[in-house]
Formats: sequence, C-alpha cells, structure tokens
Amino acid sequence: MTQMTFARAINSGLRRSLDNDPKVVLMGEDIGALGGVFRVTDGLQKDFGKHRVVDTPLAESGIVGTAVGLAYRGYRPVVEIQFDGFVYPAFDQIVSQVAKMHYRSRGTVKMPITIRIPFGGGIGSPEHHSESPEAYFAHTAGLRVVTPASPQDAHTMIQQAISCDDPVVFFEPKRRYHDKGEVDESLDPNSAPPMGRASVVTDGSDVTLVAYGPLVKTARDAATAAADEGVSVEVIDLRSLAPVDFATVEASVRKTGRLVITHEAGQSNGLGAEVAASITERCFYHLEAAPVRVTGFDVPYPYSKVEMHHLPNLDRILDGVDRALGRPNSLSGLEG
Amino acid sequence: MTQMTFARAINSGLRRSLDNDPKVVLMGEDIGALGGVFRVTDGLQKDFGKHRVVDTPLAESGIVGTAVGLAYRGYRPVVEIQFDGFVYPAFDQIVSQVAKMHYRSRGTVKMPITIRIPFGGGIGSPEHHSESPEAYFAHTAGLRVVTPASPQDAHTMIQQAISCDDPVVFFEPKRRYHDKGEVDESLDPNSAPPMGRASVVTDGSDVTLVAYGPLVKTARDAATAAADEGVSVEVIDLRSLAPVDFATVEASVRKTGRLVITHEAGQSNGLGAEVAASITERCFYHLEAAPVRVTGFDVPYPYSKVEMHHLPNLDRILDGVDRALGRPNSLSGLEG
Amino acid sequence: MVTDDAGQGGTAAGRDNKTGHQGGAGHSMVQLITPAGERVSHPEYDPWLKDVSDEQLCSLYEDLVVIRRIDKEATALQRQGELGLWPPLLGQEASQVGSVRALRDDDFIFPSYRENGVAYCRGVDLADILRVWRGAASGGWDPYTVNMAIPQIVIGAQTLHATGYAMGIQNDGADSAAIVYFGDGATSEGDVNEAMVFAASFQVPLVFFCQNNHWAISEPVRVQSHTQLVDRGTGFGIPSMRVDGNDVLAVMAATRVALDRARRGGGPTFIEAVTYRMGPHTTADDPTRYRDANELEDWAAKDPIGRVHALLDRKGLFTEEFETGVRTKADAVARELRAGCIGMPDPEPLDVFKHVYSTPNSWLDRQQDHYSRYLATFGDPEVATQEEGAR
Amino acid sequence: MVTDDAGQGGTAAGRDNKTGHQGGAGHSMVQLITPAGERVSHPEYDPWLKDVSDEQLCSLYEDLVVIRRIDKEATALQRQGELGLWPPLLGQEASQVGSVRALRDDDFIFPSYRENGVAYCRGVDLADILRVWRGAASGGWDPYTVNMAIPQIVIGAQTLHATGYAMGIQNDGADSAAIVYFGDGATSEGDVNEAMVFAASFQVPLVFFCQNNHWAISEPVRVQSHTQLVDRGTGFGIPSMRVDGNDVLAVMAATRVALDRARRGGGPTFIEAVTYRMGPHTTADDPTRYRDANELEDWAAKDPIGRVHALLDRKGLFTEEFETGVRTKADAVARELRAGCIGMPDPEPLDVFKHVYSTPNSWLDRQQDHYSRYLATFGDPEVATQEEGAR
Ligand SMILES: Cc1ncc(C[n+]2csc(CCOP(=O)(O)OP(=O)(O)O)c2C)c(N)n1
Ligand SMILES: Cc1ncc(C[n+]2csc(CCOP(=O)(O)OP(=O)(O)O)c2C)c(N)n1
Ligand SMILES: [Mg+2]
Ligand SMILES: [Mg+2]
Repeated sequence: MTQMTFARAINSGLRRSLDNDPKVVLMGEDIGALGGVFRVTDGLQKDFGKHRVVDTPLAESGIVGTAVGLAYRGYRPVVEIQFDGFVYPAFDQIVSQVAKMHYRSRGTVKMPITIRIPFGGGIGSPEHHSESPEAYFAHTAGLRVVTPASPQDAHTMIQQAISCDDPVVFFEPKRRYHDKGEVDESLDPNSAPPMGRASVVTDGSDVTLVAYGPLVKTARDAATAAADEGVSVEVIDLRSLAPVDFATVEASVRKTGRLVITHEAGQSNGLGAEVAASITERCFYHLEAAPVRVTGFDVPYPYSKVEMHHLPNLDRILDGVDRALGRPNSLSGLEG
Repeated sequence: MTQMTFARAINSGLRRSLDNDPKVVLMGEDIGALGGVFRVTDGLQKDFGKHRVVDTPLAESGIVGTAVGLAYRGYRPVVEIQFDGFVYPAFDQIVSQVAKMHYRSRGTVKMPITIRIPFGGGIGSPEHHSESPEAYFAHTAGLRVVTPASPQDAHTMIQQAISCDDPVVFFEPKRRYHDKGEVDESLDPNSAPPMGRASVVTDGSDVTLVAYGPLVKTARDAATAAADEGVSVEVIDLRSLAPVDFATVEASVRKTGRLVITHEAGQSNGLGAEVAASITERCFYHLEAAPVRVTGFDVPYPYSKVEMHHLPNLDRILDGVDRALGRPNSLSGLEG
Repeated sequence: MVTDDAGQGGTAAGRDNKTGHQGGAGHSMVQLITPAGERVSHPEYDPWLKDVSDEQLCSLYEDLVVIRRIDKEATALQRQGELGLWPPLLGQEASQVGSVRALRDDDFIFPSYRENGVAYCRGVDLADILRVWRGAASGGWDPYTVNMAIPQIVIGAQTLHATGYAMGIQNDGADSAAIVYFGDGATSEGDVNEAMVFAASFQVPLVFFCQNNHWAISEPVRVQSHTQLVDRGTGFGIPSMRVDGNDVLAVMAATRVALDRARRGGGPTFIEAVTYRMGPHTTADDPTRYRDANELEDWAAKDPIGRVHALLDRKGLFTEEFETGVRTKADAVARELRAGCIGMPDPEPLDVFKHVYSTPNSWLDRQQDHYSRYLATFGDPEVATQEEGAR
Repeated sequence: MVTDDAGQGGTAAGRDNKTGHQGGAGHSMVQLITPAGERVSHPEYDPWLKDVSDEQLCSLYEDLVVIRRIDKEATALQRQGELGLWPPLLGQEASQVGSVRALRDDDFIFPSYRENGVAYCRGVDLADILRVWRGAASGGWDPYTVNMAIPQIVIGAQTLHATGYAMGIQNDGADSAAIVYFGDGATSEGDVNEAMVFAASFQVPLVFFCQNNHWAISEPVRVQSHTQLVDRGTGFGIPSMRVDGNDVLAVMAATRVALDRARRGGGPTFIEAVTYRMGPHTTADDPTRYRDANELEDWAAKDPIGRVHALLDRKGLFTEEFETGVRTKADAVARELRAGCIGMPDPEPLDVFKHVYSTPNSWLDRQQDHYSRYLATFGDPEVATQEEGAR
C-alpha cells in the first residue's frame, strides 16, 4: 500500500497497462513532455517513447477518429480529452463510430478504446472546463461509462477499462485529482471488483444515497453529518454509469425504502432520472417516498464566482435526505 | 382548412416565416434546387433566392457555426440537418455555442436559431438515417426541443420555433412526412397553442399514455384498441421535450394514477426516464403503479430487416398499458 | 437584404455557385488514355505501368465491365424491392478499378458507401456486397478477410480511421499502406481536413483517394470549392496529384506512385480522380431536379469503359472471343449476385441485441430477456412487429 | 512495436515533431521594420501605409506599451488571487495592435481568449476585459457596443461564427468586414477548416488572422503542420499572406490589404502572423517543462516593442517627454485596470439562473424557485455554499 494522489494513481495504472500490453498507446493534447495539463501522464512519454505516448494535433475528432483506426489495426488506444467541455468536437466519432463499430461489423471489429475525460466543477475554472457530460454517453448504446471515486479505484478501474474489449468512457473527477488515499499498486485488476459494479461505501438503514465521481466524498461527509442527527444513510458509489449496477441499488432501497441521487450535471435528463425511474420500476412497492434528486441546475456551467451555488454540497444533500424522509426541509409546505 | 401532408405543412410554415421576416434564412445541404431530400423546402429557393435559401458546403459544424454568426448579425437562421444521424458533427457548435451564447454574453447576443432534424425510424433506411437523438438535446441547458405530431402542429410550431428568441431543436417525425391532415394555413401562430404546451389528444381515465413525434399516432391507435378491451387510455402528445409541460402530464396522472411513456429512442437515459422521475416526484402518492416505459432498446438503430423489433408498436404499447394496470402482460410473474 | 435578382456585383458572386466551373490552374490532369482510346505517353507515369501487359489490360477491361454489370443488376434488384437502396457507381468504374488494383493484399482499404466496385475487385463475396443495402446488416463483410473496412455512411469519418490505421502500420514497422476513398463533397467535412493534418504531421503511409464525381447529391462541386480539390492536399503539405478518373491507367499509375511513396516512408499522398457520377446519387434520388441533361452527355463521351474498349480495339485485342468471354463472366456474376441477394437468410428477431457489446451488459441483457418474453406471447414473432398491432 | 530508440528511418520521422522547423518555401515573410528598427521599403505593402504619420507611429508605440503593461498587471492580479487565470499575450502585441488598428468601427471582431490587446484597442472597458478571468461572468462585454464578440475558449469555434457574420454582411449589402483571430494550434481543428471552406465558397468579406506564436500550450507548431500555415489558406483557394507578426507595420499593411479585398467583394484572406508566445500559455502553465530557454532568447531579440522604439529613436521621435507620456499613460491604465478588477461587484447567487433563456422556462423557473427557498433556510447565502456544509 502506498499513499498517493488520485492523479498519481491513474498515472500508475496507465504505466502498468503500457508495461503489460505493447498494443496500448496513449494519445492526446499535451500528454507528452508536459505530462498533460493535470500531469496525469507525467513521465510516460519519456519512458515509453513518442510512438506509444503521442502528442496529437489539436483536433478532438481527429484524436478519437485515429484511435478508431488504431483499434481497427489491433491497438488499444487510450485517448485523453483535455477537459470535459472539449469532448463535443469528437462527439460524432464517439457516438457514430466508436460506439457502433462492433455492432456495425457484426462483432468482427473490436473497439477497445478508453476515452479519459477529466470532468466536473468546483475548481474555479472558466467556462467549458467544469462540465459533466456523462448523460450523453450513458444514453449512447455501445459505450460503457465509468468513473472512479477513490485513488484505489482509479488505479484498478483504468486498467480494467483499458483491457475491456468494449469502448469505455472514463470520467475522472478532476477536483479530486489531488486527494490522497492508500493504493495497492500490485492489486490484480482481474481480482479487484469489476468496474461495472456499484459499491456500498457507507452502510446505513434509513435512506439510500446514490452518488458517483466527485460527489462520493461529499455524500460520505453528508452521511457522517446525518449520523450526528440520528439518520442512518447508506451511500452507494455507482462507479459504472452505463450500465448502472441496479441490483446493488435495488437491494439497498428495498432495505431503506428511500432514495436520494446526487450529481453535478443538470437535473433534467441526467443520470438521476434514470436511477429514479429504474428503481421505481424495480421496487415501487418498497418505496416510502418519491426518489429525490439533488443535482446541478439546467444551466450552462456557471462562472466560478457562483459555481458553488450550482454544485450540490453537503447541506443540499442533507436537505434532499430530509425530503426523502419527510422531515422538515426547504420545500416543506409545497405539495410534492 | 386544406388537406396536406406533414412535409407540405412545414414547407408552408417555412414559406410564411420567410415572407414575414426578411431576417429569416434557410441553410442546409441540398435544400435549394432539390428542395431537400424529403422535399420539405421544395420551391423555396426558387421563390426567395439563393441568399435566403442557401445550399451549404457539406459540413454540419459549418452549417450550425455559420448560423451562430448570422444570428450574431441579427438573422434568424433555420438550419436543416439532413438526417438525425448527421447532427453529431455539429454537436459542439450546438452544445457549446448555440445553447450557451445567450448565457455567456449575459443576454446581449440572442440565438434565434431553429435546427430542423428529420428523426426516427420505420422507413427502411440504412444506418444513421433513423435515429432519435432528442435526449442529448433535452439534457442541454439553453436549448428548447420540440416535435410536432400532426400537420397542423407542424405548420404552426415551425413558425413559433422560428420566431422564438431562444434556439429551438425542431424534430420532424420523418415517417409521418407523408401523412395527411387538415391544416389551417391562416392560423396565427401567436394565437395557436404555444409550442411549449403538451396536448391531451385522447381523453381517458384509466391510464395516461405519454408519446411524442412519430409515436403519437401509434399511441392514439393503441388507445382505440384498448377501448375495445374496455380500458380508457388518455393520450398526451408532449410536443415540447425541453421543457416538458409537466403540469399537463401531472394533471392527467393525478386523475388516472397510472403512467406509460413511449419513445423510439433507447430506454436508458431517454426522455421516458425524465418523465417517469418527474411525475413520480410530483405525484408519488397518486401513483397506483410504477410508471412504465415502452421504448427502443439500448442498441444502435438496427438495420431495416429487424427495425420493427426495435420500434415500439401498438401491441408493445398495449402490453405496457397492461403492465401499468396490473393486467396479465408479458412480464407477469417477474417481480416488478 | 440583397436578393438574387438584384445581384451585388462581386460580393454576391459567392452564392452563384452553379455558374462556371472550378478554377485553379495549379495542377494539370494526368491522362494516359484519351476518350478516343489513344494511349498517350507520359514520362513521369509510364514507368509505373511497365508491367501492364496486354493480358492485364484485358483483365482491367473485364473488371470495368463486370462492375458496371453489378451496378446495373443491383439497381434492378432495388427497383424490384429486393434492396432498400443502392448507390450506383456508374461512370466511376475506372477510378475504382485503377486504384484498387494498384494495392497489395496487405494494404488496407477504407471505403465510403459507393466503393462497391472496389469491394468486388477485392474479392468480397457478392452477397456480402448487397447485405447492407438489403437491410440485413449494417456491415456486409468481415474486414479482416479482405483487408477492407465496412462501408462508411457518415461523410468523411473513414478518413480519420484510415489515418489511425496507417499510424498503426507505421508503429508496426510494416511496409504496407492504407487507402481511403471519399467524394468531392466530403472534402468540406472537418474530419477529412483533420485527417490530412494528422496524416501530414505523422507522415503516415496513406493514400487519400478523392473521387471528384462533380456532385454531392444535388450540390455541384463548386459549392464545396472554387479551386481544384487537389490544391487542398497541397495546403496540408501533402504531395498531390490530379488524374483523369475515367482513365483506368492514369488512376493505376498515380495510385502506384502514392503507394510507393508510402512504403518508402514518404508519408501521405492526395489524389484527385476527376470523374463523373452518371447515375442518380442513390436509387432514391432524382437528378433531373437539379442537373442538366447536357452535362451527362458531355461525360458520356468520356466514358471510362468506352475508351479502354477503343484502346483494345486499336491493339487488335478486342476479339469476338474476348468480348463473349467478358459478357459471359458479367452474366455469371450478375446471376450469382441476384441469387446471393434473394437467397440471403433474414436475420433473427433477437439479432437486434447482438454484437452491441462484446461482453455481457446488464441493461441490454434485461431488455433482451423482456423482449423474448414479449415475443413468446405471440405464436409468430412476425405478428409482434406490425405497427398497427395484432390485438 | 517500434520504440523511439530503435527508430525507423523515414517512416518514424513523423512522430519526431520537435526536431527541425516548419518547411515550405512558398511564402516569404513580409517585414517592414527590422528587429534593429530599420524601416525597409516594400513596393507592394508601402502604399498601404502612406497615411501613417509620425504621430500615428508614436500612438502605435503607445498601444504596444500599454498592452504589455495591461498584460503584466493582469498577471500580477492573478498571482495575487484577484483573477482565477490569465492568458498572457506577451510578445504578440504587434500582431494584435497592427491588425485591430487597421479596422473600421463597423467591422466586427471574433477573438479567441488571448486577444485582450485587441479588446483594449477596441475600447473595451478595462474591468470588462478582466471580468471573465475573475470568474465574474462568462463573457465580459456587450459585443454590440464595441463590435467585438466575447472571448472564445473552444479552439477555433469562432472562425465559423465570423464566417456566418460575414455572410450576413454580404446579405446586408454592407461594405464592412469581419476579422477572426485564432492560433497556430487552432488550424488543426475541423471548424477552422470548415470556416475556410464556407468563406471561400461564399466569398465572404472576412480576414482569417492566424497568430502563429509557435506553441499550442506545450506543442510546437510542427505537431500541427510541417509546412507553413499560410499554405493552408492557399489550399482552400483563399489569397494568403505571411507577415512578421512582431512588426506592427507589416501586420497593419497586410490587414489593410485583406480588408480592402473584402470590402471590394474579393472574398476572404488568410494572414499568418509569425510571432511568439513569450510567456506561459496561461498563468497555470509552466513552459520550462517543455521548451528551451534559448528559444525564448532568440525571440526576445525580435521583440515587437523594441524595434518600434529603435525606429522612433532613429527618427528622433523617442524624446524623454514622449517616453514619460507613454509611461504615465501605461501607469494610469494599469491603475484603472486594478481598481476595476478589485472593485468589480460580485454576482448574486441567483445570477446562476439568469440569461439561460430569453423567455421563461418552466424547468428552470421551478429550479430557481426551489433554490431560492433553499437559500432562504440560511440566514447568509454564503453559508449555503460551503462544500463541507454548515450543519
Ligand atoms: C455527415 C453526413 N452528412 C450528410 C450525409 C448525407 N449525404 C449522404 S451522401 C451525401 C453527398 C456526398 O457527396 P460526395 O462526398 O461527393 O460523395 P458521392 O456521393 O458523390 O460519392 C450526403 C450529403 C451523410 N451521409 N453524412
Ligand atoms: C476544442 C478545444 N480543445 C482543447 C482546448 C484546450 N486548449 C486551450 S488553449 C489550447 C492551445 C491553443 O493553441 P493555439 O491555437 O496555438 O493558441 P494560443 O494559445 O497559442 O494562442 C488548448 C489545447 C480548448 N480550449 N478547446
Ligand atoms: Mg461526389
Ligand atoms: Mg499558439
């Protein structure tokens, strides 16, 4: 076990993948000498060379489109999109090519492409640098979408994503890049929990709180705060956003009867809607109250002076918990 | 009142907008001499000239991006995307520019852009020609998303979209282009029901069936068939997908206690999830059963020989109605 | 507002795209066989055709004829309701045959949707060529058995795939190459331009093969560019050639030049093959709405097959026996094509769910399970899919 | 797999982007003031500077100095925590001043994020220049008061906006023009290439102004292109010029040539201004990780301000009085900038919901209502936004 930052844990996972499989190549803007704007690929070009850690021209569709071609040739490209807000120029290649090639080719052409995207807000950046576009990809058949919330998961899940024969959109909660945690670098990704599985990170009995990525930490803190008030919150880290491991969420809700979902992305048509709808379908008669969503608003990601109003924080999550429990809350008195 | 096809009704609406406002310009691939691959712009270039009905180079990002510039200059561009599956190259311009410019410019720059997209399947076309990408846009703050389901709505809603100061993604259910209906071409779009409002198209009392675009017809047929079996289905045509007029849906569900939602798009993170989640939030205690989704599957739109397995049809919708009512259905016996 | 009629002197000229032809005097067009069938010599390109014997010339002719026959038969099959759609390549046979026959088996091809002549020459199973157009699959063949990707409908997207594939060839240290086909319209898409950026930056072994057939559905090439398309390649620092795309030898020679450069580590090449789409865009298109019959006549005089016929005639190779042989071959291929089309087994209902992922997916597996149960409530799954319902 | 060390002769050369400089001998670079401050005459460009008096030269100098001072002050404000980020334009002053001062008031500017010198010359309020970088808005000013769009962060996206705007100018029958700024890195984006396609197709009145500052964050320009960027414009059939971007007069003359062409209906022009980013990419960047200190020294010798200083000296215009005047002006601007920054009122919490739509939206209105209620449960809305919570 080693103490390391979230960013370092991904770096270490990438290094292992590069070491273990000569077909793994990294591509992106500024990932070489600079080591990426977040230093996640620090030192990798130096050690693996310019043909395996490739500084590409400044063109996102080009990066993903050439990755498709490399996959056609048997490579396992790992693509870095510099920031969430810059993935959209590559949207066509991701949605029409990466996601569909295996289907289109009747299973003959595999697309083991990992698309790394630092995502989410709370770092005081200008526009386009703090977005949460996960719902677009989770709605796209053919893709898998995952996001780790701890350094250990970051380390194993990046390796699992790279070795997965399906394309994986790998969201990295950028405001947690500097958070530290214990990482067992020798852990075999094959024996670690698979990236598709949700994880109960705090046990509880009164209400189920579902989070992912950057808000898992906030959700755990909320559970701790709630415990002080005598409310027992079970926190689930989804880890996989497509598909969501509904079996794990369902088991929890069958126990608690109440569900709160939180994410930074705008509420409407976000992941929270899918979780609420699916869980309602699966265990309607176990629900004591309507699932509650505590999310960002339906606005373009705001400038930094007001971003903390957009982002769910501990208090807003607790307010949502209160709503799910029928305790006094900010919307008390409004018909629900 | 005139009998005309859905496509003709849009053509007539476009013509009125071109007539009434010299700032309206149409742009797209093959919309000029050819009149568009569906003939929706038939004759318009001839009558309004090449500067108002513009055949553009073959580049979707270019089409939308130049529309942004025209809007900057005070124009009201109406952009045609040839098929649903070809909107993705323009995704960045739509999501990062069209949707955000008003916010980014603190309200100084308006983006009265209408993006017309023929969408949906059932016409036996090859891949990329039958997709239902509405959820991507409905999840994007700053956009409005609408889809008419009748020639009359097509005629008025296209004019409302064009005169709206916000950007509107206007989905046209292409497999209904040839369907005919009565259209009052003289109807003032300002006095017609606003495009943001949902419409109860069939009254009923046992279950609420929400549909939009191509499936409104199917939903009405299903209601007729259900009536034969003694089940009273209230059909709601959403018309607006962002925002959804939840007040209308809620009022219906408070009455029926049961909700079925149908769309062609893949189920996960589709519009059905948002409708189910929001209605559950708004009237949980009025719901007798979990909202039911009858949708396309989470697959790339399939080739034409099997597309009818993917698309919800009358029987699948009735099966969903049965599920909502707790009547015998295809999933009877499975725990729900 | 300026209307068309008012005109606007110079400033409005840009929108009058239909008048006039593309300018640009940069590159002259390489032609080795005139429309009349004369073989004109060319010091630069002739060396690349030294091995083309009479026999080979005859075999090129056969391919041209067979491909035209395939195109005709497929069009007929569409009219008869056996295909949902077909994109004719009528008029572009020389561009396709000349380029594909310059390749080695280990070179890899990235086509658009119109390279069905290329597919035939590459040895793709005839039924597989039609599979997509019959609506029985989204991709017709296994790319790895013929080293040719499945067709691409999203305009220009395949140019990036080809570039990435060529990066892979480079990494592997192989001396093979990739070739990518695209149209004149495609040159406007961002992807095609990004592909040239990447290909030039990494100097990958790739041939950009642009068939300028003068039309992108209803849009004449002048909407895309007022200068020759070949200039585009040059702008990215890519060596570029402009050849008569209706001249099978000129196309073959130019492709060989490009492939040789690629194999020697000289990076990408851009070829503009000047040809003409003599048919509709697809069987769903009606070109009389937007183009002049005269234009078609002009190009009929430059037909890619006629000129090889004339050349063979001049050489005394166009014997009755030869002609009969070619016709017999074409007939046989057409028969096989038709039989393969009509005999193609329909996909199963649950094929809808197949191959979306290569490993199990809980969301989709559940949907498949539910749909199977639904189908089971019907005796006959066909009944389950009528839009108007069985109940 | 070929590793870097093993090399691969020619085929691997493409990935060694850092060695060597951009090739291409097509366009020579126009320079009218040498780094030593000599005014060299140029038959083609001199006529475009006939009206540039000594006074104007002095005023250009003043702008260069003031802009550098703004840049320095903003960098300091960032270091002091008053700005979240700042993208220095150090070294690019001549490119910005020379081009913007060629414009008329009714011409419209589409900048990237780095054109803060352009904004100053255009008369944008000093606090408004910083608003975005302070995180107090996404767009700093009302575009219509200065005919300059708000900054664009998505690389290259603004080139299409400029093209569309120029289509609008054309439709309006006006004789104004648009100009769009972008970097060397941006030339690789699909959007920039599509913008050139559209601009050339419609022959719109637009100047593509590319500041080749040799770096896109850590990537040298050779990653984007092995040939001169100016060739790119030519490839689209757009008349193109390559000028010394550190020479304020060369830039001004070239921009005037381009604007004149645009006003006369001659369509777009591409200008490559060869300059250098002497600072970091932004205040968050550390260029020592990827570039050589020597390179910086080379370019310091070509400084855009130094050479005008020297020219004024030669002309006897660089008096003490003049120098003091310029310094006083720069000091005043810097003070005003700082005061404007620090005195900028913070946005209100509910501004989060403002301006998303121009008409009411039921989804958002409900969210705003709910959030207001939530805020009301706290005495102080600031308390409501602590990540760790108040409870
Ligand atoms: C991204 C995208 N946009 C639009 C279309 C619709 N479309 C299909 S073919 C075509 C014209 C293509 O012209 P060109 O590139 O010249 O090829 P050709 O058809 O002439 O072979 C268009 C616009 C598409 N398939 N993909
Ligand atoms: C679409 C997109 N991709 C990536 C980025 C991140 N990014 C910001 S600036 C930059 C480099 C731009 O280089 P260049 O165009 O040369 O302009 P310069 O910064 O040198 O002025 C990059 C990659 C972005 N802003 N937008
Ligand atoms: Mg064409
Ligand atoms: Mg740069």
